[in-house]
Amino acid sequence: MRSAAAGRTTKGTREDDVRFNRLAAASAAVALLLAACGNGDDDPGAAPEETGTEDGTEDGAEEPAEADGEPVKVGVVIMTSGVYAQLGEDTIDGMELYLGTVGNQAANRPIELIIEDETPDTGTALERTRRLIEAEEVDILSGLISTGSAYAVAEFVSQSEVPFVVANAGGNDLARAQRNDYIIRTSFSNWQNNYAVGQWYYDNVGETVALIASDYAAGAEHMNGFRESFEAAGGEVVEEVLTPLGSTDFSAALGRLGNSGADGLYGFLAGTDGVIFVQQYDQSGLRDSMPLVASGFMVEEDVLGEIGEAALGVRSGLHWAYDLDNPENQEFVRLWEEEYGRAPSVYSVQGWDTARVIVEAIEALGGEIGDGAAVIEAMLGVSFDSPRGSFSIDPETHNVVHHVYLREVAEIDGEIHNTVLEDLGEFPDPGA
Amino acid sequence: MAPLLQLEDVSKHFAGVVALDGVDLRLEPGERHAIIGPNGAGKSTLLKVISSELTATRGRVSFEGRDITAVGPARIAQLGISRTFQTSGFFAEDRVVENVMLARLARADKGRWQAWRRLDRIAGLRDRALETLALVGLEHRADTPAAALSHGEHRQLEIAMALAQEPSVLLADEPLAGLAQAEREQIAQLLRGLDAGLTMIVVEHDLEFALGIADTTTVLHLGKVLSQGSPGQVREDPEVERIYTGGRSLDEVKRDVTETTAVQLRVRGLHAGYGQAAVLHGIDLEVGTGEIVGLLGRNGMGKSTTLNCLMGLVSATAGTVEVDGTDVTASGPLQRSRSGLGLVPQGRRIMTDLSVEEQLELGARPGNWTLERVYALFPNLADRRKLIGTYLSGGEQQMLALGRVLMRNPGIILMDEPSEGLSPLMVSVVRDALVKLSEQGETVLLAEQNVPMALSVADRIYVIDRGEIVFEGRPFELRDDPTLLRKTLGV
Amino acid sequence: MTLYLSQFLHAWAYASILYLLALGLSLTFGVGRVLNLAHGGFYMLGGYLGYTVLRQLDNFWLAVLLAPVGAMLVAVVAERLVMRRFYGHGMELHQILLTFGLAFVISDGIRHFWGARILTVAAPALLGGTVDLGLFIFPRYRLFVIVVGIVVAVGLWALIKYSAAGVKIRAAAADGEIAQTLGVHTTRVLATTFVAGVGLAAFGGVIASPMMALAQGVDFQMLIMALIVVVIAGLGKLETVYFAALLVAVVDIFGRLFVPRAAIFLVFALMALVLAFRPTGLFTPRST
Amino acid sequence: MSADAVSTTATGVAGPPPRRTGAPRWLRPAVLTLLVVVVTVVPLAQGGFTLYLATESIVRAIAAVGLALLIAHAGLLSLGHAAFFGLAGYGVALITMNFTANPLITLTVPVLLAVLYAAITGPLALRSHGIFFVMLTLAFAQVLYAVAEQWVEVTRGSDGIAGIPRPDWVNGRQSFYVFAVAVLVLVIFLGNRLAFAPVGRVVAAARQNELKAKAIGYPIFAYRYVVFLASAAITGLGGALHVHHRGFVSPRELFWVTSGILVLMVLLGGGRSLLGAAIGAVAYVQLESFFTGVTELWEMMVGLLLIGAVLTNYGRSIQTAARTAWGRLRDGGR
Repeated sequence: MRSAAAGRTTKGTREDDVRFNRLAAASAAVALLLAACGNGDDDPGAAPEETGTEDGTEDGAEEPAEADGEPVKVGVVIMTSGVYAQLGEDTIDGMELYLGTVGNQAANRPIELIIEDETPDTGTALERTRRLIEAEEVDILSGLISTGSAYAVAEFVSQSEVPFVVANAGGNDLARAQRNDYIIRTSFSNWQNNYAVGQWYYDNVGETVALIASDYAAGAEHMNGFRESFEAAGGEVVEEVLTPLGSTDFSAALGRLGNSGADGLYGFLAGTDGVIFVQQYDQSGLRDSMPLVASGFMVEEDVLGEIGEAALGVRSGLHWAYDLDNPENQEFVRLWEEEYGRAPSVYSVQGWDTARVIVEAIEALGGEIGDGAAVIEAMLGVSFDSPRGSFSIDPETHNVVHHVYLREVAEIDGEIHNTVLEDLGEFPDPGA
Repeated sequence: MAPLLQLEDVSKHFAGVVALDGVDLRLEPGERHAIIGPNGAGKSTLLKVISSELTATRGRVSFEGRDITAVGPARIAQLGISRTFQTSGFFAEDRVVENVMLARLARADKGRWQAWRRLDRIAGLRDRALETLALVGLEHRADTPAAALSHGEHRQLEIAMALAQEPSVLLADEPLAGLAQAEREQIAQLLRGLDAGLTMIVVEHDLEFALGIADTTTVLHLGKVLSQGSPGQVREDPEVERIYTGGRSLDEVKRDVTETTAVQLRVRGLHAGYGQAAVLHGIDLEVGTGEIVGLLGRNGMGKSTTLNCLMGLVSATAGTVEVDGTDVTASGPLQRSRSGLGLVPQGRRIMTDLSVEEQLELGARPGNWTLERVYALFPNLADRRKLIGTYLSGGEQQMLALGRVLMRNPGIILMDEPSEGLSPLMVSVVRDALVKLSEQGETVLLAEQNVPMALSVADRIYVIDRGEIVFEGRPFELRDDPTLLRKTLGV
Repeated sequence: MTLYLSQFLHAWAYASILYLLALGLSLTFGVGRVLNLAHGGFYMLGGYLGYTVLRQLDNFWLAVLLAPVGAMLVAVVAERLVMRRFYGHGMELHQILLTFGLAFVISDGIRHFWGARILTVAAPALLGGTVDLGLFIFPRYRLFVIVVGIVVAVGLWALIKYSAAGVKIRAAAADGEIAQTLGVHTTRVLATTFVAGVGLAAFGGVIASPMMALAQGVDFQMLIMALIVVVIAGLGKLETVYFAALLVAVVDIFGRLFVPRAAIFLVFALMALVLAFRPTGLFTPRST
Repeated sequence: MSADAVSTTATGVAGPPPRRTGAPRWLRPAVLTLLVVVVTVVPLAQGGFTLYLATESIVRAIAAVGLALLIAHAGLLSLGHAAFFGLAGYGVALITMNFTANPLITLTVPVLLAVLYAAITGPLALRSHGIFFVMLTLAFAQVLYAVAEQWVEVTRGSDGIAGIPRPDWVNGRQSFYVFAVAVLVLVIFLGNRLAFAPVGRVVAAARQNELKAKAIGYPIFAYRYVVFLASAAITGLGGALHVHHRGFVSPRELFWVTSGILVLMVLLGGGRSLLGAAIGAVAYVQLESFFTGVTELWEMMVGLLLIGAVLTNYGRSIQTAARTAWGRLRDGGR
């Protein structure tokens, strides 16, 4: 697929013999099934035989793999396909970029990434996670773009007591109701970045706002994070539009927003929806009367290219920006661009930080990572200066504490990027 | 006391077409009734109305005094009226005995909703089914899949299924249609031999058989009851003669056919059929340039199959078809139509959504037949050129069907039952058109059951009976041989 | 009031896209009795091909021209290799399964070649921006789309009604067998309409791309909408498709305006009702 | 037609399987019991991910068997069985989260839900034939999908409901697996009882010749309705266990792709028998878990499998099923 990390190749071979057996098994199953429908008996009970035989072969083959304990196996369940494949790719590249800087090892133990496709389907994500933990027996688990999947995986992970570093999924509950002893989050909580913007909007845009969000949990969390601080500041929400995920036509929504007569718009729409929305917003002519302020992900580097000119002038709050002015970031951007020849995104940074947290925790434990709880303890202790500024994990919520920046989409020497307008300060998630 | 089955002023209309018109019928218990009449007389429609597969547009059907006009087929069977189908009605995948078991179970008051015990484990069911099979002489085939039976055996199976329901009335729809001679005898035997107490309605083209088995008879013509009475009376009735022979016997067109015309269509040992049912058992015939050749025969004897097979719509299982000396046996309808064959199909098959003119021009090929000349031949079409074809009357549709073939300037025109379901007037119109064609020197193979009509225009005649050519000769030879007429054509 | 007006225009533009999509679907079914579940896939393929052409040659009109051609090539292959064996009666359910499989293949193929990234296409310069319609301002491109829809509708209607090809198509649809005996190459007509249908879908895809971004899942999403339109119009009927598309679009857009969550539900309910009580289509009298 | 009919009868679907020459009567039952035992024991011995995948296979096999009952015997192709699968799933989720985790409830009520939905939509769908039946079932499933996506308060929208508490009898993965196998065996057994009892034979007869089936006095609609409900119930049961097994549910369970995959499972199994469908399902889950590992083009694989299944006229039987289904349409449509 792309630049092969030492880790992934080994994983390749290991996977292969498992695969092979499974292939054999599968084909056996098919053969058997062909035979079966040849004489189409309907006697009950013979069906399950398939499972038995082929799972037998498969697992039998895995026994020898268990023996070696040397390399640290880090399982990464993340989108490598589907709409959010780009997010996954940036995250992985970010991790590998950092690991590269420390020679793919920590406390003299080689670090081996085993990557599984999260896919938009939570069921698959859960299945892959199980495979990593039960078949690959990874020491540390990381990744997860989708909050839905994160929630689904959380319960199972805590049973198996494998430390789990969430590299993106921002659902608030991971730091609150679903807060979990074996899980930390290095990315953000949906509440964090939006809460930060509410006050700023009131001071700089206007006293009324029309909200728009994708109609799903995260959408609501983004919207409400903003609403909380905005209303606290004395602002008024005059219109609120929820659009189904995967909408391709926002003319109806824009119609209502336009009619609301608010001073401006604040919104979060996921993935495709965001791209389409910003473009149609641009076409709708609302731009002049109603400036758009967005949750940072809606205009992040991964989609910016596609939105194009239409995004210019859109302001948003996020915990990182391309031209963020600190030495770590400049170093990071330089490394990234010469490694991958494209602009990094906030997901790259999250990948980088995630890897760094893992490495430093292993270092802190001197490589003794047998006890999941201990690993999590070590991670809570980690803090450093990240491309996103000061970085630490709140021991209460297990959620990252970082600065949020107000950015504006602008043209930086011919390319469209987010440029920092203002540092809104440091924001932890309040937790439950 | 009320009759077992009674029809009062029953009429059925399909989108304007009157299939049945004020039919009355009384059946006493044990009576055996035959319904006869030429094609399009509405015989099958009548059965469908009685078995409630179709609902009468007007009138009332009553059974044992209670109205069953619109109770639906399932209920009818429940009441004890069973029916055999014109085309095979059985469950191909199931074994013979199971077909009968299902039929029997349908009338059983309990067990039809069994969801636990296997069908073949239901006490006594199989034995009773085997008994019924024995009645029709199929017991030895009990465990073969129904699909594997021969055509004749399928009929036996169907009758067995009907009998298994212990019906009080049995409706037999053309039980002999498409059977080979030996099979016909067998089925006829079987039906005659049935329990005398069983009330029966038989629809059949084979007059001998129908009149032979029946106590009473109804003659239908164009949906109306022409006459009712004993077979004897019907035999003598000149009216019946007339409708079978299509009205005033038309005066023959005197033409001297030059014996030495090149053979344009040559058919050798043609075999064909549908699935299990072999219909053609080796047809040989020739059509010379400029000839009008009549292919006569009763229904289900293979006239249409022959023509469809010549056109390539039905594929031949054996034999060859040559057009102008080139073998076209292997080619499909498209190629054949290009090599000069043109079909005026049975039932016209006029296309929906195409105007008259569009249908005429659809396949137009340069030649001496042009739009103008077709319109000249059929003025009605000229008046209705912009009308959608299916809105035309039956006669006009026939003209259109012929016209669109003429526009292709075909070498040979295959005409399938052009007079079917037309009023005597229209028949003569069609016939006059044929005369004009022959004057134009067109080559025509005309399949007809309207004997006089065919005799009056044809230069030569083939008579097809049960898939074989049983007579070849000049019209007068046939006309002067009443025994042959009656035997092969049932007139 | 102006809101409703502008919303109606938007609905109309949306309807025009749906129309292009549904038209091909209905055509293929009307003539070949093929219910092409891969139609959405071809729509999407058109969009992506258009995107590539635009990137390579930087000419929107070339994209509009070439993308359908590309998609039709794929269709020809599919038709030759697969569909052709399954024309005629008794094959409808096969067709459904085949095209269903084809849909999977196309959508995954697209993901493979173009990646999962969201792609967008800019409207050509002279159609970009907005026009002031007095009461409200409206994207110029969407007006263009409405016009395209009307042009295609009229054009195709004329083609079917008056051209020789149109007559052949209707003949093949009415009675393929007899059409053959009258010298119409039915199989070729079926193949051509199948491919033409795909062409229309792909065309719709390119035309739509400046309006809606290109992304995974659009294919099934649009297919469902098109299915609904076709069903409401009456399977295989061409005259009514345009109005059905308009109806669906209006229900959808205004549904989203007032009851955003129930919108999809409304549309489906509409289809279910039509299917259940007027299977021959909303605009056609009950056939006896 | 007849040719196929013969061949399919040769597959023994239409009647008791043809005697294999020389095979002693006791052999087959013996072998079967042996297999069941093996199947139950081996994954248990392996445990871990194997057991997980095995359970997944079995549970989805149950759902496939439900659909097979409809396709194989009634000859009705439903592209909307995801409705029953997912509806029951959501039932489990909502009940366990809000009311009780008592298996008696969490297994029965959801199935009842599925049956209820079938009871409502069935009459509408069964009114129509062939393509229309396919599209109606599809539509009704998509309606539920839309609801699940939109009604965020209850269904949590596209995130789905995660972290569904799993009662002990589920959490003990071994016990749950054994339970699932037992259910599958039971379902295939009961399904076949139904299929080869008069009710099943009548719908099968109607599949071959609806007109005749009516003419000999069977109220076909009613019979089809019954089988439709049974089919929905079984698929629902599968869906319920599926959610018990995974501990979460999402709208995807209601998406038509899910329906399509169910159909594929049945086709992979030859499209003519419940046992076949079960095997097809197991094979599918294995194939998926294999292919998704080696290639990102899994959906393409699914598509090619579907096409292949039809092209190669897989087990030949699909063809007759589809054809007779359509043939019925043409006769009945008049």
